[in-house]
Amino acid sequence: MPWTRQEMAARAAEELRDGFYVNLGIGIPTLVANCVPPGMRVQFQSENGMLGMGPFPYEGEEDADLINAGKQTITSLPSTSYFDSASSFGMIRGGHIQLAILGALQVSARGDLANWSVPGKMIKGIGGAMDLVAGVRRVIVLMEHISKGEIKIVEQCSLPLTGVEVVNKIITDLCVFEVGPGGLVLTELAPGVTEDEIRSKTGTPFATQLH
Amino acid sequence: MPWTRQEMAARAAEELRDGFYVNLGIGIPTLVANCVPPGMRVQFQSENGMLGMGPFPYEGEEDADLINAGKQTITSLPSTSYFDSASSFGMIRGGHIQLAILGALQVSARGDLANWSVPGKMIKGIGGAMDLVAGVRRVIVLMEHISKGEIKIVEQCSLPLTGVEVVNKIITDLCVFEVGPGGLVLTELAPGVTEDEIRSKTGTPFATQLH
Amino acid sequence: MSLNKVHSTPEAALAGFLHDDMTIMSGGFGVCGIPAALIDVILDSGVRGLTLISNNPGADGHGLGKLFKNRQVRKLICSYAGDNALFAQQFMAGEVEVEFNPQGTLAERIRAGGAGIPAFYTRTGAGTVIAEGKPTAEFDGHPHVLERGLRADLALVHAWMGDTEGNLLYRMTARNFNPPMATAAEVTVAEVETLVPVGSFDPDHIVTPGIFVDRLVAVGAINKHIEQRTVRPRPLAAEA
Amino acid sequence: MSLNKVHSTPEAALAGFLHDDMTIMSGGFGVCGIPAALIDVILDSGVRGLTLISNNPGADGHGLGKLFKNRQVRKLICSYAGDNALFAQQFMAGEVEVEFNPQGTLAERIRAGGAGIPAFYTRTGAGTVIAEGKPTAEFDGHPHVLERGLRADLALVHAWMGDTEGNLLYRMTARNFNPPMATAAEVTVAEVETLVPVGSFDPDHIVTPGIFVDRLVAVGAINKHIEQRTVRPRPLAAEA
Repeated sequence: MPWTRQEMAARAAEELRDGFYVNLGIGIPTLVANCVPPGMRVQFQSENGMLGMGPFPYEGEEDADLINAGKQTITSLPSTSYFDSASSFGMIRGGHIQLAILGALQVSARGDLANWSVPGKMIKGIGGAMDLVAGVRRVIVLMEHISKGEIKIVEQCSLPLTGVEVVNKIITDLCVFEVGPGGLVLTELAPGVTEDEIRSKTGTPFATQLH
Repeated sequence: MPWTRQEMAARAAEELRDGFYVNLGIGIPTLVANCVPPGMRVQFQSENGMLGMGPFPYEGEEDADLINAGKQTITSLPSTSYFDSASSFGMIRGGHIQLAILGALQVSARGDLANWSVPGKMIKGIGGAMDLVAGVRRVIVLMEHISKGEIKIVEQCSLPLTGVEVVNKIITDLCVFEVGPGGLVLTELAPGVTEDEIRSKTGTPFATQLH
Repeated sequence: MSLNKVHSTPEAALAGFLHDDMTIMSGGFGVCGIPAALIDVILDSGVRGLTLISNNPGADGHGLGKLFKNRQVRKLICSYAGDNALFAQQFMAGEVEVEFNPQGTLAERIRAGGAGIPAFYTRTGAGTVIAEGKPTAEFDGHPHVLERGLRADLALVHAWMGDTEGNLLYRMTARNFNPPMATAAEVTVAEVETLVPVGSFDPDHIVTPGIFVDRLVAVGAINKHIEQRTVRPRPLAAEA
Repeated sequence: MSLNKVHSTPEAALAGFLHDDMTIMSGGFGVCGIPAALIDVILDSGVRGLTLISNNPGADGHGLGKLFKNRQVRKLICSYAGDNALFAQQFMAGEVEVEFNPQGTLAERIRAGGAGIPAFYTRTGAGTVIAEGKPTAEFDGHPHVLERGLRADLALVHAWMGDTEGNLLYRMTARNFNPPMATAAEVTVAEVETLVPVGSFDPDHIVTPGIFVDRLVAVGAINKHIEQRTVRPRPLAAEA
C-alpha cells in the first residue's frame, strides 16, 4: 500500500535534525512543517525573505505583508527575522541552510533534478529552485513515484534541468532511494510494495540495501 | 600668498552642491565639513558605516561605538543611518556618492592618483582610498602643492597608484587645476601667486584658462 | 538631486522621469510589497516599449499586470511568471519577450548592479539552460556561471515608512526585492505608507539609507491584495 | 549545530573550535566593535600559526594586537595596518606575512564568501599593484579585476544585543565588518553586550539572523578603548 501524502511528509520529517534551518518547496513538501517531532527545534526559511516561518493565520488575521514563497498568508514566530531577497539568497547560496525538501518532475540516477519546465507547455518560470539546489547542503526530493503513468525517476532527465548532481535522497509514495556515487540505492519500501513494483516504475537500474 | 589650510578647505567647499552625498579623506579634506554654506544640505559619508556624520562630541560625550574612518570620535545627526562595511562600499563602488575630496602623495597629468604607499617606507595600508576613487563620480584632490620641496603634481606617478585616470580636479595652497582630456588646465591662482611660480613647482606642462 | 525629496502625489514624484522604451525595476514578490500607486502613474502616462525588471509580472489587474493588459511592456526580466493568465497569453503569442532568471541570481544581479559589481560567478544554473551563452569557470571543483550586474533607468519601491531624508523601513515580507532595487537605478522613487520627519527613526534600524532615494511620496495604507488566502481554524479554547 | 547556542563564558563559547594554523575572521574597525573577550580566549589558548582576516591588526595591547605581541599570527589579511607600531615592527622584520586589500574589496570578498559567490569583478584596484597576478576583464569600457570570495574556519563577532536564537543587533559604527563576517565562516561565535530572550526584538530590526550564529555569550558592557578622542568645546550658552 503506497504511503499517503501525510505519511510521505512524516517520512521526510525523519530527515530533520535538532537546530536545522530548512527550506520546503511547494506541494507535498509544505506538509513536512506539520511533522516536526515534539521538542525538536527546526526553523523554516521562506526564500522571499523570512526565517522562522509560522503556521497559517487564524481566519481574519491574514496580513497581506506576510506571505511565504508560495504566496500563502502565514504568521511569524518569536524567533522570526525578515530580510531582503538578495540577503535571502545569499543565505541559500552560501550554504547556510542544512536541508531543502523539494518536488520534482524528473530525477536522474546521478541526482540531476528537473522541476521547472516542460517543453511545449507554458513556462511558469524558475523561481528559487535553481538557487536552492545549488546552495543548500542536502537536497531531498519528495514526490509521487510516477505521475499519470509517466516515469519520473530516470536514467537521464529529458526535461530542462534545475541542477546537475544535486539530489541526495528521493522519497516517494512507494519507497526511499539514496543517491550514491554509483547511482540509486533502494533503502526502504512502503508497506506491501515490492522491489519488482519499484523496478517496473523506475526508469533506471538501482542497487538495493533495505534496512 | 598661498591659501591657508582653512582657505583651501573653503575653496574645496565651493564644489559642494545642495543635496550632495560626500566622502572626505583624512587631513585637510576633513576641514571641508566646517565650510558648508549656510542653507545647503550636504550629507557626509564615513566609509566605516555611516551616512550623516555630525561634528566632534562635546567633551565627556565621546562614545567608543561612534567613530569616523579616521577613528576619531564623532556624533550623529537626525538624518544619520548606520550600515555594515560591505553595504558602505557597495554605496561607494556603486556610484551613489557624488563627490570625494582626498589627500594625495602624487597626482599625474592624466589624473592618476598615488596616496597610499612610499617604497622603502613602512606600508600603512590601503584603507578605502582605492574604492573611493574607483566608485565616486567626482574626485577632487586637496593637498599642499609641494611637500618638503618635492614636486607632487607630475607627468607620471612614480609611487604605487591608487587609481588610474580618476582625479577630476586638484586644489592646492597655490592654485586650482582641472584635469581635462588633454591634461591639466590651470583655472585659479591664490592671491599673489604667479603662473611662473606654479610652473616651477609643477612637474608637468599645463594649459592656462584663468577665470 | 533636489533638496526636497518629498512630493505630494505619485504623479509629481514621477514627473519628468517617464519615457518610452525605458527600463524600470519594480519591487515586490507576487503582489506583496509592490509600488502599486507608482505603477498606476506609469499606466496613466501611457509610456510604451518598457523593459520591466521584477520578480513577477504582477497578477491579472494588479500591479504590473495592468501594464501588460495595456500593452505597454516589450520585455520582462523576472524569475517566475506563472500566476498571471493574461501575461501568459501575451508571452505565448510572442507579444512580450521574457528573460527568466533563477530568483537568487536575479536578486544578486540587482544587488551587484547597485554595488558597482559588473559581473560575478555563481553555481546557480551551472549545467542548465541558464548557463547557455554565458562564460563559465570552475571554482572549488564546481562549474560556475558568470552573471552580469543589472541596472535600470528607474526603480520603483514600496516601503512601510519613510522620513523626509528618504530613509526607509519595510514591513515583514513586503521588504523582498525593494531594498536591492532602490540601489540599482539612475533614479529611485519610493512610495511609503507613512511619511515622518527626519530624525524619527533609530538610525540602527534604517534598511535603505536616504542616499538611494531621489524622491518619495506618502500613499497611505493602500488596499493590499492577497493572492492565496490560507488560514487555519481557530481552536475553540482560544475563543475567550 | 546545537539546540542551545548560549554559553556562559567566552571560553565555553569557543571550546573545541581553536587549533593551530587556522583562519579566523574578526569583526571591528580599528578597535571599534571588536570581539575583545573572544580574542582574549584565543590569546589564552596559545594557538599559533594563525591567519587573521580583519580590517586592522588592532592596536598595541588592544584586540588582535595582543595576538601579534604573543607571536600567534602567521599572516594578516587586512586593509590598513598603520596605527600599530608593534605589528609594523613584526611586518618589517618579515615575521608576519601581510596581504593588503582595498577596504571595500575586503568587505565585498567577505560578503561574497558568505553568499556563495566564489569570485566577482570590481573596478577597484584596476591598473594598480592590487591587480597584479589577477585576471582582468573590461566591462562598460573600464578594466576590472577578478577578486575571490573569502571564508574562514571561524568568525568572531561583537554585537550590541543578541537573543537566544542568535539574532543580533549592532550599535552605531560598531557594526562595520561584523555582519558580513558572521556569514562567512564554518563556525561563527558572537559576543553580545546584552543577551535577551528570543522574541524580544522587532523581527524587522534584526541585522544578523540567528542562522549565521552557532554560539553566543554575553560579555556585558566591556571597557571600550578609544583610539582618537576628538572633542569640541561646549558652547557656554549650552551650559544650563
